[in-house]
Amino acid sequence: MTKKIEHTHPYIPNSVLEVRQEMLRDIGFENIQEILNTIPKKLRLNRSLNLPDPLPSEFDLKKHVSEILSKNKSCTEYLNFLGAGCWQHHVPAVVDEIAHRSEFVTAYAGNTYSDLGKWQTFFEFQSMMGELLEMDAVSLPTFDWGTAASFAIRMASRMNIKKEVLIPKIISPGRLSIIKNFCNTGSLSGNIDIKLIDYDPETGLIDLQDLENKLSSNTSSVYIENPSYLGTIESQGDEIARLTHNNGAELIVGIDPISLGLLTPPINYGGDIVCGEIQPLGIHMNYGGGVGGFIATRDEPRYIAEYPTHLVSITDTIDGGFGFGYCTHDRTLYAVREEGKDFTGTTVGLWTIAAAVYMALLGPNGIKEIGHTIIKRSHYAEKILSEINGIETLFSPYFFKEFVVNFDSSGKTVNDVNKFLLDHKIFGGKEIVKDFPELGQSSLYCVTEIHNQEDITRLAETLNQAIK
Amino acid sequence: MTKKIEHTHPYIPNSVLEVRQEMLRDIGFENIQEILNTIPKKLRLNRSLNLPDPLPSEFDLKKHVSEILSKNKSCTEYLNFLGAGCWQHHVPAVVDEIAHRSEFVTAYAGNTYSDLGKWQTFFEFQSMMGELLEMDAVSLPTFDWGTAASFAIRMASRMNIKKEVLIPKIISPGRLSIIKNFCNTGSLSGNIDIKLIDYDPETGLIDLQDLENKLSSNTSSVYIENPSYLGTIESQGDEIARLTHNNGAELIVGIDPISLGLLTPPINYGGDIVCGEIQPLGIHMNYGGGVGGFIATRDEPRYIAEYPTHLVSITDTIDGGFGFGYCTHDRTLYAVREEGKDFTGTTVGLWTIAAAVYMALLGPNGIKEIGHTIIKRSHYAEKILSEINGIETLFSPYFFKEFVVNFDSSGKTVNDVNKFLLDHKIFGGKEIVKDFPELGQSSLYCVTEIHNQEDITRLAETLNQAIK
Amino acid sequence: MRKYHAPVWNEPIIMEMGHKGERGIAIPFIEEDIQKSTKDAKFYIPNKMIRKSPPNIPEISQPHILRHYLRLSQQTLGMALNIDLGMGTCTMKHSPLINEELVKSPYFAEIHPLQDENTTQGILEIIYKFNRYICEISGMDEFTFQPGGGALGIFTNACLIRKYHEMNNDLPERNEIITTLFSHPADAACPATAGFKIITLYPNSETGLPDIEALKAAVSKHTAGLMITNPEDTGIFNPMIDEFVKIIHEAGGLCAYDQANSNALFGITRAKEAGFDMCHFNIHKAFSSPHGCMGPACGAVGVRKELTEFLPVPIVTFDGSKYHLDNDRPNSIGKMREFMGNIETILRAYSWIMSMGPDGLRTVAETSIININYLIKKLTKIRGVTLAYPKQNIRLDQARFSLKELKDETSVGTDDVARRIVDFGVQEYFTSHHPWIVQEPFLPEPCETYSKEDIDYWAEIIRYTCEEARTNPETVKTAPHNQTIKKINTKALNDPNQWALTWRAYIKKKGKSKQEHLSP
Amino acid sequence: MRKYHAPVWNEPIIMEMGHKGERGIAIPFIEEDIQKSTKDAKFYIPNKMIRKSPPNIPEISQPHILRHYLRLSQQTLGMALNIDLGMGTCTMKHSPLINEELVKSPYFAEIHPLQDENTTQGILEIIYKFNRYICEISGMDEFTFQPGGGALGIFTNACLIRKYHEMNNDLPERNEIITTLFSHPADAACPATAGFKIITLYPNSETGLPDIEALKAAVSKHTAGLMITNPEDTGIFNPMIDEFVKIIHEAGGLCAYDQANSNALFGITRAKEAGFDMCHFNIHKAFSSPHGCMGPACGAVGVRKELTEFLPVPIVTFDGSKYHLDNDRPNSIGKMREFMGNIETILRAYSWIMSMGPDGLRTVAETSIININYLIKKLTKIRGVTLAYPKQNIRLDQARFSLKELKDETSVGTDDVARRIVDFGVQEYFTSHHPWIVQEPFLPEPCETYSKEDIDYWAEIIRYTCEEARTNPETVKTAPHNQTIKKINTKALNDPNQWALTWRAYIKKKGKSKQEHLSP
Ligand SMILES: Cc1ncc(COP(=O)(O)O)c(C=O)c1O
Ligand SMILES: Cc1ncc(COP(=O)(O)O)c(C=O)c1O
Repeated sequence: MTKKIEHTHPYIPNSVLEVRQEMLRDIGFENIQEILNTIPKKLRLNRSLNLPDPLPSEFDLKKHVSEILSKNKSCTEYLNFLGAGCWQHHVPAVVDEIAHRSEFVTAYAGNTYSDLGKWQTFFEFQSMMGELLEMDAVSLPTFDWGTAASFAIRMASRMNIKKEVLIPKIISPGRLSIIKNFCNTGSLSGNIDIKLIDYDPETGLIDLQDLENKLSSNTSSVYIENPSYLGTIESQGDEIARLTHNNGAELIVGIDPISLGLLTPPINYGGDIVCGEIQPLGIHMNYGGGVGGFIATRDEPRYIAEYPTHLVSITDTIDGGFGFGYCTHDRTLYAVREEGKDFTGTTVGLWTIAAAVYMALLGPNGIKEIGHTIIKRSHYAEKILSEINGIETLFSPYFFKEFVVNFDSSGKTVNDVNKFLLDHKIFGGKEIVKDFPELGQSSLYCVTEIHNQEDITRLAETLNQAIK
Repeated sequence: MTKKIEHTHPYIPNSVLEVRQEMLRDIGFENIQEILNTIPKKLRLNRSLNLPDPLPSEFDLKKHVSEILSKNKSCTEYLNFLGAGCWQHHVPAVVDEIAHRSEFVTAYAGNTYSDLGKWQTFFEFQSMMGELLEMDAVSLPTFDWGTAASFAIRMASRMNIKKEVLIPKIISPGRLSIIKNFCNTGSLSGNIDIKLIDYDPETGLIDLQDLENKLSSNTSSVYIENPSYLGTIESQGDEIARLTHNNGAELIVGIDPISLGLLTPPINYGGDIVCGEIQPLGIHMNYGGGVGGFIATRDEPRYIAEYPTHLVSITDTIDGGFGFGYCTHDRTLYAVREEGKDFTGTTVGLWTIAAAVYMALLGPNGIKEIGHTIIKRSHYAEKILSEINGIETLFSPYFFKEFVVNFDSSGKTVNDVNKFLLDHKIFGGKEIVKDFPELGQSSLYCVTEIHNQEDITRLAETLNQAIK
Repeated sequence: MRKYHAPVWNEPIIMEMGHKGERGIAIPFIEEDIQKSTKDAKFYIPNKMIRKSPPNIPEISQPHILRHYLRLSQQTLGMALNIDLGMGTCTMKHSPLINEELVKSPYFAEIHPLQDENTTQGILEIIYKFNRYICEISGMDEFTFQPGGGALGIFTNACLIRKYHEMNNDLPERNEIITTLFSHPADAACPATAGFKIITLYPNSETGLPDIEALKAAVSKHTAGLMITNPEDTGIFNPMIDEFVKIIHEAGGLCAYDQANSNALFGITRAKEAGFDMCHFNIHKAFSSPHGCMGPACGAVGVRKELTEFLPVPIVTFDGSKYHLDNDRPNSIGKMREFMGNIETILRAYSWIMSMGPDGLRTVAETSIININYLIKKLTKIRGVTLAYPKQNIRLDQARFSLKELKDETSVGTDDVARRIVDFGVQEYFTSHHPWIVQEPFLPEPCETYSKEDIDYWAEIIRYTCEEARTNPETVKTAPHNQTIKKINTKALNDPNQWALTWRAYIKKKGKSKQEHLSP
Repeated sequence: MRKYHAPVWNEPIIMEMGHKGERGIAIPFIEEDIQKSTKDAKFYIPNKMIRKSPPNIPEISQPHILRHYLRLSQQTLGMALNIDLGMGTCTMKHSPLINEELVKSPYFAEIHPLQDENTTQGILEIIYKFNRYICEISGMDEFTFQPGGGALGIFTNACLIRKYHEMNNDLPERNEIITTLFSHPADAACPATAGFKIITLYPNSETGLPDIEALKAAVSKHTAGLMITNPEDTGIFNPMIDEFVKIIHEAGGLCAYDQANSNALFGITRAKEAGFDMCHFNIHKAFSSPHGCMGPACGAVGVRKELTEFLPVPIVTFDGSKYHLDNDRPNSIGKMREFMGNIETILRAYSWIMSMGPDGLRTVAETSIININYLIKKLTKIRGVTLAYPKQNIRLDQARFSLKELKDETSVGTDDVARRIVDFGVQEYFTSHHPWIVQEPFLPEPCETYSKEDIDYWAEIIRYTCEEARTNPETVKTAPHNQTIKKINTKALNDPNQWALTWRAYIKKKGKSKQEHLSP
């Protein structure tokens, strides 16, 4: 076809001129300008938008965007050891099939009757998470782990009307920043002070003494992570819980659910509110867009009352079947605006569906086996890296999926090393030098079920060259 | 997990040992061997199959197969000018969405009631093809253009009980080979002789004199193509039809339906049976797996009676709605075995669906516009190639989408040229030296709506170097 | 009316499916070498931290999991399947499939957010350029796409306002955010979460617009800012919006424009001309990124030059040849969400804008305006349906109606009608946000991807149902009838002894499931 | 029984949709340069060949096309959605989604079949290796994957037999192909198309097996070959199959084994041990490539070493480092289908075999055998259902049943039951190929991807329906009731004045459509 501004756009049925005219006439206007005149002139844009000429042809558009995208290097071509809150796991094809079903992709806030499938899938997500966590109340996810942790901390603060949270220093700075935005209202109302707790630089464990020192009658909650941001497994959960509870505070635990085939869920060592990240459960990294945060508690009205997020409950239909609806919807902004518990909104529905399908695919054996594969492969990697002259690995032996690699004795910076790796088509671990200066030239490596022996060997060999 | 032959396979629910045992007991056996013993020992394989160890893990499997596949070079990375019966067109995303719907992908021979959507889509395919062709009867597609042409020739032969078909030499040798397998039963019953008609080496047009000479009372049908295998447009259709009909024979015309926005359908110049290839209508090349052949005629019982393929008819339901079923099913092998008209079977259902969606997306304007884009771009390519010293283009100006490029005066072989192009990430045209020796060192180039000016310029520049 | 019936599969809860020993997928095995040269897993886990009993999730083979979720998907009435124009404030528009193809590309889906920027030049280019385009669309100077939804975008704006006043040492004095009742509830709830006191202006009962006099009365030295939607959830454009802004500015506050639903505004009116300091767009609405059963989403936040220093980090910059991630912004509020946000929505929106161009975008806006006013024409002819607020006023993208007359006449209210229309294959409509000061409200939004016939048909469903409310009210009240399930018991949802958020809770509260156990 | 209702969208025929001026997609525009430096399109088309009036296909915007076909897809009961075990001879098994991902890869989907073999080493490797695996599975020496379906595979075998005798100068004398009534109809129709006379052996009414004495009587110097399915469409394995082969061989004929449905045979019994010269497999059945609403498919044809010279070209060869396309085979029968065939099916089958390994394949076979015999146990307990032929015999993959008793008792026959069971969300079962010498037949095949519960439930549907045939026969006879449409008028399908294969024909024959024109 020849290039002309096509009046009819494939996405806009009523862009057909005759139809527009007919509809305009029906509503009593000669032309669109007459309508627009109802907007004051000074508020109107008196020129065309200065945007590129369109590519109405789908082929041209696809070519244009694909060519830009192909400037990226993906983790399918490069060997990737970055994790740090967004992890490369295998996404089963069945998950993709379901998460790409047009029905799910294009549904939204539809209710009980028209979107039953969505509601049931959400309930199944909550139910399977409940089993992983051994907890009876699980909410629909929120934006990410950081938001989930923030909401959990605010829930605790509303419950016990205290205004301080203790957080270990061994936390993702990004996540901490989010928590600050949510908790530190500064001199405005509702501020929750954040106090950081030391960790043992040998083991990554929380410094119980420091915790005990900082716990007080002001403490609303203690927030820990397990595994921690640096991959370490916290074994003092029961002790932390005891101290926390003795102070009348809530223990909040953030976790990576893919560890739960091997690691005991926080409720078993005293976690009151559990939150964490669902991205490992069958969601592509999507340049970080794959994240989503869950929150879970015991099924007690005092907890339920404080959730800001949607809670899907099963209920009966008049003919004895199952149906679903929102539990205690009156908590939310939708019912009571600023009186609602914090806020919720459009979050990560499609990822919730993906995670449900993923959990169903894994089952109890799969979740255990994937934990095994991850822990064995990551410890194998840690082992062979630690054998390289100039490399030290920290926090061994208690870590899951991620571990810290230190290059101090090699004289190289993480930057140097990562540049070298990049030239060899490897994304090295996340540099943590600025965030954890106490750990020197260190880097956080992530090894999952997708890294086979060959990959790990290739990493070791390339690192070996890198630090020469 | 550790490697052990997992007894339970994700695809096989009843591979669970306990379930198998229970079912075996239910049917009165101790173990599976007892059942297998009912097959005589000498017929049984007394060893394990000698096949590679499995990759039960989906991730490992995907990695394994993807690594092999990535040894291919695709037409998305390379610039492709190969056509010759399988053409690179843009496949709209909506087509892919529909053609990948699990419902369509996994349905089969289901009937009127459970598979209504499939039936309706098939009817819509036939209906839209009918409009493109201006013909009232269209069948479900068969395997490919070659089979469709073969069936058309056999239909004609059954109708007029004559045993000779005339075919122009300007035909794909592959297609001709298929026709031979279907028509040349040799000394067995039902043989249809194939006589080849000359074409004009200047224009690609059929040699009417030769046609007239070879037409006789034995001639059952004349089969021509428009555009021809070499892209030429046959303008003598009406004359050919007149000669054919005067001899009491049927005129069969094979076409590329994507030309029908510009080219008049064969019925307008006397085509009786029309066949051709649906692959251009929204079907990926799939290494040649994307092809499918259609057949169409007037809606006359004598034609209908001779179709070997399925014909979907619309009909009414008892409550006044629409339904669908097979028209004159008793023609087919399914009803009457060897008494059926040739045979049909599983053919290209999913491609039929894709083609239906594609035609609906294009509409009457799109089909015309795509024709325009193709003819202008291919003639532009022909023009700038013809301006290169050492290159001649044949059959200008009447061709559509494909044209012949001759390298005789350059002193290079097509082989040399294509090798050079390949080194520059271009798939040059199909070599036709062996198949059309009369055309010298020639090659068939295909230019579609996906080739923009930049692509064509790149081809011309690279060719220029190639023949230096 | 067309005959319709929803698919009814009557699927069990997945917790009741499958059989011990079945599995849905196999996990990569551990190589012998690794097996041997590492210790037993329990060596790497502190004893107390070892899970004792496996989680009680079901064991199901792959074909059955696939079947279950395919069936559940069919039982979900996505926009792509229906005339989804009843969902006001949601802009349920066609999400082009080509954009879905693009986000599935490994060049996007398999990118780690922490990759070296040299290896993400493609996606950075998309983000950067889209940032320029959306700046042009709004008149703002810089955007962040980090907020993963509209509400988080609004919260971000609240944090920016907080930061601004903090930097000016104006906190805690400036602790009040003014909003309007017909602004989205997030415009009240999010600043409240950020620590602000909320003052809500009520609509004038004639015009439906917030009263400028009330605003004047509300501002003070405590005013931190205004967070306002326009058009509000009535579809009525506030023509004095610039006056509102001026009043707030004069009081020392900042103004945040909630443009979540900007579908009727493209190329017509912008935040800049109205004087706003900041705004947000819902990329998952007007910009065509699909809604995905409630996300992933993006509340893109844009600000005037003076406020860019406060935006979350990182910001994508361009030095003329390369794109960079700028993290070095000392006055930034930091992170609102991990990494860069849901960039999949930006990739789609970029592609959508490129398919539209300036004229196309304007056609989007104009068509939404024509569509809603055409629908108003149709609906107001129906006995029982009234348009809230002035009849003569044009609506821009949506309109609030009332079924009070119908309710008074028939006792059938808006909840009943919403539940009945699903029997005709359309999504339940959105009644309205609370409180319902327009009684028995409903709020359709026929955006540009619906045809005239779609609108006619949808209006016909409303007409039919209103008629039925008179002739056969019980049918409406007991609806739905042709849907996947029948009416539910809603009381249980708020009763601690009955609600159940997980299957394990349900089992505890009710004993074993009442459904027959028929797993297929 | 679980409550079920099919989706009912009541979609119009697409020919009635849309509106003049709408469009579903835009086509790449022609660059100005090209526009200028070429002539008008009509210059390149001989005058007589220019189309005068545009084709009368509808004009529809993209969202509506998408919606229409999504709805039609929902109205299609694919295997993935239901317990599709009623479709005997079809092996309706789970098609793993991972394989669908692989065929969508541009490294497959965007490969041109004529590319230089150096650029298709990946797919050639898959073809070559799969060829070796399927040779091992069958005992044959070389395969072609060119035939695009089972019937075309059988036709290929017929052409190979023809070629073989032609090379031996045995034509036209050897002009008879012997088959059996319970072999697939293609085993009769395809050799007939190839020019052969067909001799059909009927089953022994006791054993259900073809009579070896009849075979002996049938062979002669005219015998060109045997084309036989085993197990036939009864599921009964012919234990004398090697004797059959011997008799044909002694008469100078070749033997082609129809192993389209080989699901119960993997690792258990092979064409080679039975002495066959050639065989074919339906890759779209036992090898898990999905059925795709009737294709794309593959009838993989394998032959003994002596016959490989006749196979279609090209054949993929391997020189130890590279794969090649061997076209230089002077005695080849040439092409059965354009290019290489539907290699997408081979790619999936390769992946499927790799996921299974030898033990997995054997589990497939064993499970199919257990499943069918378990189903027989269930079904034969139902009053009105009988198993055709010896009760005590094991069936391998499927079994033929008869509802003659039910029909005699209730006048409800197999067609009625087939039409009724769709009301319970399962696919209509396959009755049987014609002629129905087993009266009122049906032919289920519960392959390995169904669970015990699936089989129980399916048997329960049959039991329920048979019971209903007695208590409420009209319900069965007027079925379906919960499906997308009601019973159709089948007479029209064979009446030239009523059938309509296109909308244009329908309009001509019936005048304008009777459906209300409601496009949404
Ligand atoms: C005007 C307005 N603001 C904010 C929001 C909140 O957006 P989200 O649902 O993405 O949190 C909405 C969503 O409906 C809206 O319409
Ligand atoms: C035994 C047998 N042979 C041949 C065929 C024909 O296969 P297709 O449908 O692929 O042509 C079938 C298909 O049902 C079959 O079961």
